Amino acid sequence: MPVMTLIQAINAALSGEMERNPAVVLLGEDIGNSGGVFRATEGLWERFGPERVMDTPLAEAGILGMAIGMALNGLRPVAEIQFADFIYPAFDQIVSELAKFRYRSAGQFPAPVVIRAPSGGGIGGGLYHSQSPEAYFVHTAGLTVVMPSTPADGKGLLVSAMRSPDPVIFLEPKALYRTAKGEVPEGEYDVPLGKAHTVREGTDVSVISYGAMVPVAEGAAAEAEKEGVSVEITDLRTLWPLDVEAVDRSVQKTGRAVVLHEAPRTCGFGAELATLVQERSFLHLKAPVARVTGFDTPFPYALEKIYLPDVRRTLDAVRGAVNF
Amino acid sequence: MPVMTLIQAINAALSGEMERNPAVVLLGEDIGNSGGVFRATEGLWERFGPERVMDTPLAEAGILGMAIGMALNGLRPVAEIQFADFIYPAFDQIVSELAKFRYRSAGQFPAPVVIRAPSGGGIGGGLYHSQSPEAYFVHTAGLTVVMPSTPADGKGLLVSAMRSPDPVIFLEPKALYRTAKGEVPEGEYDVPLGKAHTVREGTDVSVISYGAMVPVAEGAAAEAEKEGVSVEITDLRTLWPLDVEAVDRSVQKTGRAVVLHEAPRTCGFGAELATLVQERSFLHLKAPVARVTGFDTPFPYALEKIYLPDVRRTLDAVRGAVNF
Amino acid sequence: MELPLLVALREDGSLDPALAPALQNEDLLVLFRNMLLLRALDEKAINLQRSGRIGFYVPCTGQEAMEIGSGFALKEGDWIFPSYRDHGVALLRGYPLATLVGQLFGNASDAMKGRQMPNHWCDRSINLVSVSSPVATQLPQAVGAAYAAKLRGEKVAAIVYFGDGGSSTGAFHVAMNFAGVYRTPTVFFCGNNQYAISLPVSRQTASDSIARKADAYGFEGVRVDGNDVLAVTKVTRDALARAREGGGPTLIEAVTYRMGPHSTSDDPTRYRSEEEIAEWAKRDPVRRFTEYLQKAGVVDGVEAANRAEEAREEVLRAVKECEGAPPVPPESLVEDVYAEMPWHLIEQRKWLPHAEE
Amino acid sequence: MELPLLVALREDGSLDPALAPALQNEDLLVLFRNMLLLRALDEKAINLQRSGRIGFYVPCTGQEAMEIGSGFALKEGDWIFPSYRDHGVALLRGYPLATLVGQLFGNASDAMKGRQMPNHWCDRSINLVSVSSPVATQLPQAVGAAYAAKLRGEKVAAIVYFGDGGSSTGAFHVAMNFAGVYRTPTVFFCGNNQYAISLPVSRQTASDSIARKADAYGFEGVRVDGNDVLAVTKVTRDALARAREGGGPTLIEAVTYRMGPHSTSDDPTRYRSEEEIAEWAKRDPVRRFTEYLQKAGVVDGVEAANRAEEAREEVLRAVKECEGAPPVPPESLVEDVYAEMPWHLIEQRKWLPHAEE
Ligand SMILES: Cc1ncc(C[n+]2csc(CCOP(=O)(O)OP(=O)(O)O)c2C)c(N)n1
Ligand SMILES: Cc1ncc(C[n+]2csc(CCOP(=O)(O)OP(=O)(O)O)c2C)c(N)n1
Ligand SMILES: [Mg+2]
Ligand SMILES: [Mg+2]
Repeated sequence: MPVMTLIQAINAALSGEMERNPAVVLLGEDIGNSGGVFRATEGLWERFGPERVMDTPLAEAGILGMAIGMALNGLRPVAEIQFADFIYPAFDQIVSELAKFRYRSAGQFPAPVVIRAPSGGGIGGGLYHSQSPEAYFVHTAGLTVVMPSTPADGKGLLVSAMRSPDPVIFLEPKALYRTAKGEVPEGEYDVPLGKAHTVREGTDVSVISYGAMVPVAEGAAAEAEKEGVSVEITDLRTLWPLDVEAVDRSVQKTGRAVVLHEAPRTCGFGAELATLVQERSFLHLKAPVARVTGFDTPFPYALEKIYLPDVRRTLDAVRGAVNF
Repeated sequence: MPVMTLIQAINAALSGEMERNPAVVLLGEDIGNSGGVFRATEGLWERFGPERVMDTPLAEAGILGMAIGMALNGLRPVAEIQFADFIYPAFDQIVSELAKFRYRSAGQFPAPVVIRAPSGGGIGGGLYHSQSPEAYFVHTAGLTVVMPSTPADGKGLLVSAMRSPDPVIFLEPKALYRTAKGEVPEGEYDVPLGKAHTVREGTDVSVISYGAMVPVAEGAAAEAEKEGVSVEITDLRTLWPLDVEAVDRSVQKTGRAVVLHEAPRTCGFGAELATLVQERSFLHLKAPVARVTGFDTPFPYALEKIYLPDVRRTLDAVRGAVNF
Repeated sequence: MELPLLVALREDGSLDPALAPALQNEDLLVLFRNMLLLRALDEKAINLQRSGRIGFYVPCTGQEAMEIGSGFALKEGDWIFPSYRDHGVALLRGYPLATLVGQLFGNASDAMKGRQMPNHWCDRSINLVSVSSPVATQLPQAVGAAYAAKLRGEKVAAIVYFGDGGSSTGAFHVAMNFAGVYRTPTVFFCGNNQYAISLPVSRQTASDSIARKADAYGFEGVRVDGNDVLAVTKVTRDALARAREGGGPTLIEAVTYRMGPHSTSDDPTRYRSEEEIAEWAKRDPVRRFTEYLQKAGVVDGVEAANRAEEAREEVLRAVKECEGAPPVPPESLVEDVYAEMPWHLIEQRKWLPHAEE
Repeated sequence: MELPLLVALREDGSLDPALAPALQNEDLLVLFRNMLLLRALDEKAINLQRSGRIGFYVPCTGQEAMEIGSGFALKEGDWIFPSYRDHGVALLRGYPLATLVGQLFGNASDAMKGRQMPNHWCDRSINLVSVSSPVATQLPQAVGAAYAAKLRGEKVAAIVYFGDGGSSTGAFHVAMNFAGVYRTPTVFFCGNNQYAISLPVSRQTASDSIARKADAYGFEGVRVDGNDVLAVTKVTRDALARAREGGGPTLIEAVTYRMGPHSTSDDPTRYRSEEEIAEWAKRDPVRRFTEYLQKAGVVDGVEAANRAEEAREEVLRAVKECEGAPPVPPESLVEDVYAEMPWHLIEQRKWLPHAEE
C-alpha cells in the first residue's frame, strides 16, 4: 500500500470517485487551475475539465445553493469551502435548505451534497482560519458530520460521503493535512460512515475524540501509561449520527470518560458526548465525564498553542478521572 | 402595577428606552408603519419617526451588518429578525463579526447590538416559523443569550440588554406573546442579565428551563405534587453567561435534575446544562440528568403538538429521576 | 433610461402583434381555465382559513396572469423553483388540484405528510421543487439545477420565482452572478407585486426597476406587464427558449399587484390606501383576460360565467375530498430526516404519545 | 456601453486638468512619501515572512496609488472600513508605522494583543475599524456607521474597501442596496486588482465592470485608473464630498493590479503569465508617480532615490522597535470576550500553562 499524506488521500478519493461516477462535480474557490489553497484538488481540473472542477466566484452561499440545485437534479456535487471559517455565508443554505430538503418534501427531494471544509487550528491562522464549527452542524437535524484523523480514513470516509444518500459535512483537520502520513489502500476503498475506530485499547479511562485531537490523545495515553494508567482511545470518525455503541462499550468498560476536542467548550460536541455518556452509563461512571476543549473565546493568533488542547491538559483530565 | 402581555411589555421596554436614550434605534422588516408582524413595535414609528424606527429591505445580513456599524459609531441599535428562523442569512455577521469585534480589536471596538427574534413553536408555523436556535449562539463565544418567560422579565431583561456593553441575542418565546400576562412595573425597570429566577421551590427534582417551557415545567410540577414529588423550577432567563450558581444550588439541594427545552436535543443547550451539572455536582446526583427536548428533526407543521415537550413528557422525566 | 414595460393586451382591448404569443383558441382556454381555478382556489382557501378549517394561506389574487402565463411557457422536463405564492405554476403544470388542496389541510391527504405550512408544495414527477419559507433561497438552487441539465446536454431550463423583496437578498445576488458567469439556462422570474409584506418596492431598492439589476450580471433583464397573461407567456417563452439553446439566463420582472393580503396573517389596511387598491383593481388580470376573450369571440359572457362557476365547483370537490382525511400518523414525525432512520431517532420514537400504550 | 476609465496622469506624463485634484507640492510629497513607505513596508514584511520572523503577510504592491490617493481624500472624523490589503490608508491616516509593524509580530508590541493574523489592524482613535478576514463583511457595517453619523447630523463619511472578489458576496449586495435606500454617506471603494486569489475578474462576474453594478442600486459608479494616485485622489474626494453633503453613496472601482502574490501563502505562477505581469509592471504606480514628480520638478532623481531609501530605513527602525518585544501574556487569551470576564472564563483561566505554578 502506498504511503500518503492526508491531503493526498483526499485527492485520491476525489479523483477515484470522479473517475467512477460522472455525476460527481467539484466546485469551490480556487480549486481549479490553482488546485485549491491546500492543493486538495491538484491535477483534477486538468484531468476532468473546468465543467466538473469549477472555480467559483467568491460566494459561499452561491456555492452551496448551486450545489443543492445540482444534487436535486442528479449530480453528486462536492463543494469545497476554502476554510471552515468561511462557511457562515452559506449557513442559511445549509441549515434551512440542505438539511431539511428530504424532510420537508417527504422524501421526494433528497439533496446529497458533500461539503468539504478544512477545519481546526494549528497553522497560525488566527480567528478566521482555525475554527472548528462541528457543533453547529451536529445540532442541525438531517446532516451527517464526518471528520477523519488518518489518511486511510480520509480516503475511505470521503468516498462513503460521496455515496451517501444524505448531505455530509466533511471536516478535514488541516493541521494533519501534511503531518498525518500512513498507508492508504489503492483503488476503490471506503470506510463506512457511522462507525468509530478504537485507536488504542485500555482499561482505566476512555478518551473520546476525533480529527486533529486524536494524535494528542495518543500522546497523553503514552504518558499515562508511564504512570500506570491504561487509556482507551476512540476516534469517532463520524461525529453524527454517532457510533453510540462504541462509546457505550468503551465507557462501560473503563468507567471513566474524557472527551477531547479543539472547538470551544460551551455547547460544543463534547457537551453532547458527556451528556450521552451520563445518560446511558450513569451507574458505570466512577468519575464525572471530563471535557478537554478549546477555550470559549475566538481563536487567537499568537496564543494558538495555548488555546489548543495538548498532552498536558489531556493528561490532567485523565489523571483527574482516575483520582476522582 | 399594570397587567400586560409579553408583547406589550416588550413594546414598553423599547419605547421607554428610546425615550430615555436618543442613541437607541430600531431596525427590521415591517417594524415601521405596520408595527411589526407581532406588533412589538406598534406606535413607535409614529412616535420616534422613520429614522429611528427603520423599515428595512428584505435582507437580514444587511440588517445585522448595518446594526454593527451603527453600534461601532455610537448608536444602540435593536435589530428585529422577523422570525428567529430567518436569522441564518445574518449568521456570518453575528458569528464572524458581532461576537468577535471586541476581542479582535483588543477592546477598541465593542459592538453592543441587541438582536430581538421571536423564537420557538406553538403557533402552527411549521419548519420555518418555529425554530429555537439558541444553541448556535450559546456556542458562539462573545454573545449574551437571553430569553424571558414573563412580561415583567420581558421588559426588565430587554432594558438591560439595551444597556449591556456586549451584544445580546434576545429570544422572545412567541407562543407566550399574548398568552403570558402579568404585572409589569411601570417606568424605568430592569432585570439584571445573568441572574436566574427560582419560579418554584422544591426538594426532590430540579427542573431547569427557560422561555415557553417554563409554563410546561409548572404544569408538570403541579402534577408531580399530586404524586408527592416536590419539584423546584429554575427559569434561567439569561442562558449564557449562565447563572451557574443558581443551577448548582438547586441541583445540589435536590440531587436530581431535568433540563427542559423545545430546541432539538442533540448538541442543544440542554447538553451543556446536563454536562455542567454532572461536572459540578457529580457526587450529589442520585440519577442521571434527564433531558426533555424537541425532536432531532426539522420542526413539523401538523405534528407540532407532539414535537413540543409537554407536561406528559416532562412528568415522565421527573418520575424517571425519582425512580431511578 | 427606464426600461420599457412590455404589454401585449393593450388598454383598448387590442393586441400588440409583436408581443402576442402564437396561441390557438384551445391554448387561450387553458390559460383561462387555470386563471379561474387559481382565483377560485384563493377565494375558497381564504374562507377555509377564516373559518378555522386550515391554518394559514397565501393568496396570489391579482397575480394570476404572471403565474399562468409563465407556467404555460414551460415545457416538460423544465425545472420549477417556486416561492410560497406560486401555486399557479403548479396548477398549470398539472399538479392535481386535490393534492394541492390536501397540502393545505396537512392531513393524510397531504403528499408531503403535513410537514410544512400551507402553500409549501412540491412534486418530484414534474420537477416542481419543494418550496421553503425563507425568501430567495431557491435562487442559487435553480442555477445549480440548470447547470446540471446543461452539463448532461439536456435542452431544458430552470425557472425560479421570487418577489420584489427577494431581490434584496444576498441569495439573489449570488444566484444572478453565478448564472451570468456559467451562462446557465436559468430564468429568474420576479413577481414584483409592489410590496414585501408592508414595504413598498420604492423603499425596497433605490433602483428604478428590478429588471435593470440584470445589467450588473452581464445578461438581459426585461420588464413585462405582469397582469397581461399574453405578454407574460411571450416573454417567458422567449427567455426559456434562449436558455434551452445555450443563450444563458434572463431576468424577467413581471410588474403586478397583490390585490389581497400578504397572507391570512396580514392586515394590508395598515400600509396601503383604498385608492391604490382601487387603481390596481382596474387592471385585474382575470377580468382583463375575460374581457379580451369575449372581445376576441373565444367565449361569450355566459360561457365565461359558467367556466368561473365550474372552477369554483372543482375547488369545492377537491376540498371535500381532502378535508375528511385522517391526521398524519405521529410516527411520520421522525421519518425522512435521513434516508435510513438512525439510532437516535429510533430512540426518540419512544417519546411519541402512542408509544406509551 | 462601457463605463469610461478616468485618468489624470496621462501616459505621456501630462495631466488632464479636469481630473487632477488641486494639490500643493507639499501634498504631492505626502502622497509620495506614503507610497514609498508602503512599498518599503511590503518589501521588508515579505522578507520577514520568508525568513520566518513573522507568520504571514498580505502585500499591496502595485496598489499603492489607490491606497494612498483614497486615503489622502479622507478627512478627520471619516470612518474607514479596510480589508486586509489596505494598510496604505492606515499609514496615510497617521497610523504609526511601529504600531502597524507591531501587529505583524503579534507580540507585546501589537496594540491588538496578538489576537489576529498580520494585516488585521485597527485604531479607534482614527475610526479605522478592525479588519476581519471574511471577505466583504465590512460593507454593510460601513453603511451603518455612515447612517449613525448622518442621524446625528455630522458631516462625515464612511469609506469601505474591498476587492473584485468581494463584489460577488451577498454582503456587497445588501450593503449597496441599503446604502441606496437610506442614501447613507458611504463610499464603496473596490480595488479591482484583477484577481481574487487565482480567479481572474473575468470569471468573477459576467459584468463588463464592477462600477456598473452601482446602477442596480440607484446611485453612481465610477471607474478610475487605480494606478494613478492623482485621479484616485480626485474621484474619492468628490465622492466623499458628495456623501458628506447628503448626496448619498458612490461606488468607485479602482482598476489596478496586484503585482505580488495574494499573500505570502500564495504562488501566483500557478495562475498567471509572465507577459501579463510584465505588461502591468509598466504601469507600476510608484514609478509612474515618481516620473511625474520629476517631470513636474517637484523632486529630482537623487531626491526621489533618497526618499525611497529613507522610507526603507524608517521601516527598518520600526521593525527593530517591535521585533524584540516579549510575547503576549497568556492571560490575554481570555480577556475582551465580554466587557467583564464571566465565571466560565475565570474558570478557563486555570487551563493556562502558567496557572499550574
Ligand atoms: C429570509 C426571510 N426573511 C424574512 C421573511 C419573512 N417574510 C416572509 S414573506 C416576506 C416578504 C416577501 O416579499 P416579496 O419577496 O416581495 O414576495 P411577495 O410576498 O410579495 O410575493 C417576508 C419579509 C422570510 N420568509 N424569509
Ligand atoms: C467569505 C470568504 N471566503 C473566502 C475567503 C478566502 N479568501 C481570502 S482573500 C480571497 C480573495 C479575495 O479577492 P478580492 O476580493 O478580489 O480581494 P484581493 O485579495 O484581490 O484584494 C479569498 C477567496 C475569505 N477570506 N472569506
Ligand atoms: Mg412582493
Ligand atoms: Mg482582487
